[in-house]
Amino acid sequence: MTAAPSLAPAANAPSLAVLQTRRADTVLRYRNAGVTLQPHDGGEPLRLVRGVDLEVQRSQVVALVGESGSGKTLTALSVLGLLPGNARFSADEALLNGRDLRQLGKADWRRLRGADVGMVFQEPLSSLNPVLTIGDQIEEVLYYKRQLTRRQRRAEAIDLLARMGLPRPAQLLQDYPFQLSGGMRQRVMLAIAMAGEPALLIADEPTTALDNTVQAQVLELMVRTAEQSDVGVLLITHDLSVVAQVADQVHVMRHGEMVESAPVQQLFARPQAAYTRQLLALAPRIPAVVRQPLAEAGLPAPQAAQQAPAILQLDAVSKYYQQPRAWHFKAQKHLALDSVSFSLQRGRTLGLVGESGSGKSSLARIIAGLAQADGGQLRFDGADLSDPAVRAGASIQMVFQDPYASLNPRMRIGQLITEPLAEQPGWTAAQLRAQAAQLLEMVGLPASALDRFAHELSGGQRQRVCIARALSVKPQLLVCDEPVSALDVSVQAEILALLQRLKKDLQLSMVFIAHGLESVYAISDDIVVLEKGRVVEAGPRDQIFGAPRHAYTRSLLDAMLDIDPSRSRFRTRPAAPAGAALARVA
Amino acid sequence: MSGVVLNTGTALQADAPAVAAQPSRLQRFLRALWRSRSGRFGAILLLLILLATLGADLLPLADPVKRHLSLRYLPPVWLDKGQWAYPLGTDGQGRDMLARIIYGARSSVMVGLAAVALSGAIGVAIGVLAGLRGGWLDQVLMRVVDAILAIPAMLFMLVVALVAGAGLAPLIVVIALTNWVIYTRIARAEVLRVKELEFVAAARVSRVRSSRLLLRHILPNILPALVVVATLNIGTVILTESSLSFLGFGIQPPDISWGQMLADGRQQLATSWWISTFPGVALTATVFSIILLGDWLRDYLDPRLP
Amino acid sequence: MIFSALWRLLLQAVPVLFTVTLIVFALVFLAGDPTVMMIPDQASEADRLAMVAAWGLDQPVHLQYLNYMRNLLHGDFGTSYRYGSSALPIVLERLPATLLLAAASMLVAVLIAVPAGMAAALRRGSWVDHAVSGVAVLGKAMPNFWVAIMLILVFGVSLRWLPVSGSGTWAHLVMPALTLGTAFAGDLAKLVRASMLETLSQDYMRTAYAKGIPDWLVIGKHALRNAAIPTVTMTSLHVVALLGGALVTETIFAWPGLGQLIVQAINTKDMAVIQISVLVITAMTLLVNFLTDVLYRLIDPRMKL
Amino acid sequence: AGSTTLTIAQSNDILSLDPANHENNSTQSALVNLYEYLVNKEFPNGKMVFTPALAQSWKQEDPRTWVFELRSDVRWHDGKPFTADDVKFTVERMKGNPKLLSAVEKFRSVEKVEVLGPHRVRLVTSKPDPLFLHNFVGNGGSILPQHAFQAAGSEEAFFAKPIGTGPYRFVEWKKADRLVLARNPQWWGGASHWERVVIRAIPETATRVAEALSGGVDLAVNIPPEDIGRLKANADTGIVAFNIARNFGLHLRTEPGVVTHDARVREAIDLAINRQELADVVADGYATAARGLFPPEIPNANTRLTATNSFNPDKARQLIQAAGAKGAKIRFGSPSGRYIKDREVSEAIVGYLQDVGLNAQLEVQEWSIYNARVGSDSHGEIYFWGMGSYTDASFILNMGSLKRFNPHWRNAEFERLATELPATTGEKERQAIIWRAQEIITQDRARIGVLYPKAIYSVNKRVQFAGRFDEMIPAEQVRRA
Ligand SMILES: Nc1ncnc2c1ncn2[C@@H]1O[C@H](COP(=O)(O)OP(=O)(O)OP(=O)(O)O)[C@@H](O)[C@H]1O
Ligand SMILES: Nc1ncnc2c1ncn2[C@@H]1O[C@H](COP(=O)(O)OP(=O)(O)OP(=O)(O)O)[C@@H](O)[C@H]1O
Ligand SMILES: [Mg+2]
Ligand SMILES: [Mg+2]
Repeated sequence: MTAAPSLAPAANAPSLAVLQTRRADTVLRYRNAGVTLQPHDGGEPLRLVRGVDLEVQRSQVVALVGESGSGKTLTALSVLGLLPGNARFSADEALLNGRDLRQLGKADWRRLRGADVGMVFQEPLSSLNPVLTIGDQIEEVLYYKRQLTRRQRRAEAIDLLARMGLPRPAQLLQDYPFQLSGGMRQRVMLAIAMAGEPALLIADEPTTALDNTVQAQVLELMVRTAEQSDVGVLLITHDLSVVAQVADQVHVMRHGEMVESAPVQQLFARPQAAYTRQLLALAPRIPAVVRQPLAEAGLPAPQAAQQAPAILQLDAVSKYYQQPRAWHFKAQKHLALDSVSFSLQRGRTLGLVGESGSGKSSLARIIAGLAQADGGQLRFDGADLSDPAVRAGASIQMVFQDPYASLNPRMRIGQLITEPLAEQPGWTAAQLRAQAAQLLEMVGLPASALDRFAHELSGGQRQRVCIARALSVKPQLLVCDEPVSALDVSVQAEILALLQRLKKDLQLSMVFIAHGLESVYAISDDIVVLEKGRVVEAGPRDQIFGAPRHAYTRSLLDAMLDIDPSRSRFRTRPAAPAGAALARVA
Repeated sequence: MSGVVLNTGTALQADAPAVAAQPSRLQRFLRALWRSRSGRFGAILLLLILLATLGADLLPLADPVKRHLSLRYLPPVWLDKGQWAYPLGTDGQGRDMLARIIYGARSSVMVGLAAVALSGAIGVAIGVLAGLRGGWLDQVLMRVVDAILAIPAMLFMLVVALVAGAGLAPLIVVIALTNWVIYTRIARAEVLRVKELEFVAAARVSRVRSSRLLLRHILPNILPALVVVATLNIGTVILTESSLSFLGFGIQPPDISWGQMLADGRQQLATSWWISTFPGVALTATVFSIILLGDWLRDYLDPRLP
Repeated sequence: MIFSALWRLLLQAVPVLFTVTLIVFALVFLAGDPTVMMIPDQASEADRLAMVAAWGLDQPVHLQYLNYMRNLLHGDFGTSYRYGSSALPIVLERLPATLLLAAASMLVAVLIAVPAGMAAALRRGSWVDHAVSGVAVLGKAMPNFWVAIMLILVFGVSLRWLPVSGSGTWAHLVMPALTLGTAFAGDLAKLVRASMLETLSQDYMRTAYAKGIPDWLVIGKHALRNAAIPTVTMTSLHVVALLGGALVTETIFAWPGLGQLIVQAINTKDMAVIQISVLVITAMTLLVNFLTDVLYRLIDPRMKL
Repeated sequence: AGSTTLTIAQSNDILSLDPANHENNSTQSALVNLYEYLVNKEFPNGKMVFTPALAQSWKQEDPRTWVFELRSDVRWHDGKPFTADDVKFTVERMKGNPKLLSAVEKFRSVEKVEVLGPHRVRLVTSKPDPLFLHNFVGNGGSILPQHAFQAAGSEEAFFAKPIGTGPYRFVEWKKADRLVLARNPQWWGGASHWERVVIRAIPETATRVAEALSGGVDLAVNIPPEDIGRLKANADTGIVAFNIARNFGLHLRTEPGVVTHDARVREAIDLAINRQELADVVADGYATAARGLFPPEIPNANTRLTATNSFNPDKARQLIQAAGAKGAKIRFGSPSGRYIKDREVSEAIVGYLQDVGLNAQLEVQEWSIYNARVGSDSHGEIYFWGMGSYTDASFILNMGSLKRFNPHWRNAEFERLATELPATTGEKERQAIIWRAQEIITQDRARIGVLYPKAIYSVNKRVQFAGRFDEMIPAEQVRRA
């Protein structure tokens, strides 16, 4: 399928129109805004952002989408006056809460930040100060923006955290960011941004780094906060399903320019710009049919896998990690994998899913021989892998999550991809080079890449190099640990297609790990679901996706976001948002 | 399958011309060096010092060890009683300061380079071994390093000088004997860092031999950090020589070194300031230039900086 | 974790201290007969041999070492050849002066380097930055004893503001602390600058600015604390280096620290004093390292002990 | 420093408060204020004489027996009286402890000590000892209190807070920093002159000079000649320079196989040295040129060994030519900074040797290594030595010491003289033997004297001090100006 499935008619278009007419409620308005950057080495000034028109109103969620590097973050930073020192902002009109942003002094900016606009930054862990307590980081805003007394500050901070749905808010004040999970951190960020009671909330990729489940929680919270506190939200993301779920109005950016602006339904239904259409087409998705109960969809009941020989068999594999504790001599043992058993048949692909920390990477490393299991048995083609001779003979290769990190920055691509071969006797340099060129061709890279270094390639190209290297020794089993999650949507699609093709051509068996369920769906034959190191469910893909039996699997699947704006799970005003909005205004 | 569009076309062709225009590594290095103001300054200064050192015999200089007892404590030429024949004056034995400073550069620079090379080689080898092997060997080696750090260099100096006599070579050996631990620590830490990097894991999965792992993957990636430390260390070692001279353990006459001149002349700092000040300036300038270069190198080798 | 850190400290201390005694013993043995340095010109070879026998230096070397270690384990730290009295008090007596100087020079360095490094980082590329870098490198490149004598000539002799040498009052501490402190301040300022720059480029700094709180708070609280870890590391290395005594500076300012003692002991091959000094330094070093770890933990809750 | 405090800057730390357990002149120069001798040595008109101290008088009953009459008005710093028992204790302590450094020179000939009365003591020697009185002066000669040792329990405890009979009491010793002494109001010589005496250790010469200039110390020892101008120009300071019991000399190898085995080469070396220039230029006039091994103040020093006309480079060149040693390599060992101008003198001598056609090469060593080389006989053809603190020129005939410094030199006449000397009692005969011995060793050039250096002290104008030949600094002899 090529386009989004059955879009509902643009039911709330009129309501949005109403919203847009209420000019008094406009929190942010940009007309023909641009950002110019003067490079340090004295080159030509770069026009990074230009001709941006933007309008955000109270209670409205406006999405800014676009590929990486298209200027989304810069646009957001310009609202807070936090552009890099060598960047200049220009606009025909730039109003925030009635204030002209073009004429602010240092002190004005300071007053405005936190009070008129709050911002949630991209990476939740790195955006919180690691050495200050959560309480400290919230209360300083309360002190400087709202002049609360010490006692009031504490009460208000607890209240804020509670409103963000965080458990034990009073204790949380004493905690440090590293003690919180990603989702909790993101909620704390939100609490900080909201502490100054801003009129505009800017959220820059607030969920990219998060799990499906956590992502859903955070989005929900944001939309809820915006509605309850009457705040305008500028949401920056490149994930179209997020946009579909929460945005009212969408702006698409590319190469620093606005290529399309439209209400959300309209954009998904009738994308005007070619780029928007391309984005929509590339977004990985699961056929809508699968998401319905199997019986409804009229699919055959799940069947047992065919009886092909197992290439990889895991039998009660366990893994412990040591965790040191204060005031104790002995480290605590932490069970990362708890009797994991499954088998992979030759020529098939096994998708390994589970939330963050469920043990997926640990398992991958054990299979690849980078770590030792503390219990259980692994068999490769029937032979015990704990036998060094078997391990040495087993042709298993691995593709890592971060292609850049897994390529030695000081070796040329040609050397890198034939390195496994160079270990085998009988290869001359010329043969190796020819082989390298052939491998590159196979993964769709030109021979000119042979003499480059990894940093001279793009992310997608690097991941292709990794795949080529893994394939150079013609492995029987390929382990891919999150091979696409660090990549752009369009590149993701490329790599998945490549893997798909190679698998067919080379008769590969594969273990494929990802937290994007869409990509797992696209590539796997069988699925194993891990929760806290334990296998909770395993079976053929369509059975798992179509008829999940375990509650955990169901919750994972439920947290997937639909790329259909009409099926928003977050908007409380799906049918008659106009009424709700009007009621508030009145 | 659905939803995934096959798109194997890449943008490689688009940026291919950029590859053709890529300058060589050396060119890039020199260009970057020239662009940095402090790097350029340090490089030129050091080059001048090295040239003067190597070409000392070609220069029209007085004999640096020839005494002229009648011409003792002659001030530099721009002061009263200065003479053109001795542009930087003479010392307490009536020897030409300029010649001594230029010849003295040899031992000082030599000590710096040789001691750093020697201790670097020993230290890196041991550090890499400790870092790669880990376990009890690592523990033993690191405890020895701790011990060496606590033992005063003077003690080594005394023993080596007794066994081998004083002179340039024993001095280099001694400095190396106490200095290698710095490299061991850094090399070990770097190995521990690098060996956890994903490309090493990738090489492991590819069943790369351990010698190859070491030579191709680990060493090249720990080297930049070590090179930077080494440049900065050269300056420190040159200063160490002067401190040892102060204690009477440095390079001894008839060899000349800045440290020795500086230490000898310190008594006359109030009466004939030039005897100690000019070697001090030479030494400071050399160390200064090396530090500037080292700083620049650190920035240059840091991949995060453009 | 505190327990295991302490335990680890002990576990490390024993082998290190043992290795130290062994190496020092071997070195002092190789350095030759100490009686040569002790006896007067008038003495004959027979006199010297009598002294060798009196000190037990005629025994085989391994027996000497075993003997030494046995005494050590019984709490007898040996007798100084030079002073003719127990070595331990001789060494411990010097410790306060050494620690005082180390602490004072550390204070000088921190007081100079932290503001200078911060100013340089905050005004990266400005004249302040260049000035700080230049002075820092210069401070490092100038030999200590040259600086020390210049300080004496200026502040002691010409201006007569400070006593030239010796110990006893705070005024006596100023010049030695300045000599050592400024030499280290250069390195430290550059480190503060670098870690400050690193910190300033972190995402959480943008968050701090986005809060609209005063700049001094952003710098003083959010940035400085994060930049503190490398600063603490380097400062503790500096203190450790000074524990061995700042030989040159001590000699010039006639400061009665460990450095002078060790040099004299080495020159006279005073085995017991060398051994104890090195043992004390090693123990102090391990202690400083431990305290540094604790400090890390206080600064940064993520640090493991 | 208040006007009643005397501050003295020495160039090294006091080594010990035990007067019998150090071999260090500056330590003793401080301890003379705390402890006293039975007799003192003085050098009026350049001649040594013994003067009474704790002993009022002494007489020799026979060649082996000496009786001392002690002062009866002397009290220890704790108020207890000084008696003959203390003398006996001091002597016997030394004989019973081979670890005491002074044991190698003091009281070796003493056979027994008899207390004849509270203030009278008799000592009997095993054989006649013409140098007997020297035992009671200098390192190890200081009399120690028997009762206080017993009360303290151990030597270490006593020396933690020692007492003596001297003009100043012990207050505090901070090692490597200062020794503080205070006035002894009960001193038998009358109340002492200074309220407080502070003796500081300032090893760095530049610092010592700076302290003198800034008025931080009243008296500073070991001033290099270059700084004299500055000290004189300064309003508050002046200098004193005086002869001391030291000489700079060269020790030459004589054994077969080395180039200096040839007597002609050794003579050439002697002739090549321009001692006058060394004294006048290198030492800035603060030394006396001489070929002798003892300055004339030392009893039995051979005053005929002067430097007059000793410099003859032409003859030296001829001798070298004749010996076929032109261009021969000569290694010349020198310490650096141990003695004033030691290295400069050595550098100059190496230059002279080069001038006459020898390929002389300087080998400078740090002191402890240098000293160890003397002990292990591993210096090159020549090494430089600054000998000092001897009491009598008969020291030259001390065969034990000779073995250490010139292990390979043999001379039958010299060895005969060495055996004859102990049996010789007559003043004249002794002098003849000792003078001859000095002649032999310098003529054979096993040792060649070069200079008698002077000591230079900086003296603040508020005090007066002339300096002493034995380099002691009794605070009582330093007076307010
Ligand atoms: N400080 C800076 N100096 C130079 N170039 C910059 C700077 N900040 C951003 N840019 C450039 O400006 C462009 C837009 O950057 P911006 O961060 O706004 O992109 P983005 O749309 O947020 O991308 P992403 O989705 O990857 O976060 C990019 O090409 C980026 O390289
Ligand atoms: N080297 C290690 N030391 C200690 N604990 C570890 C180590 N590696 C992983 N763990 C722990 O083991 C558990 C499983 O980690 P693993 O990396 O396998 O998870 P994952 O499923 O790959 O998660 P993600 O999706 O975040 O990559 C986690 O709780 C993790 O904290
Ligand atoms: Mg961005
Ligand atoms: Mg993982």
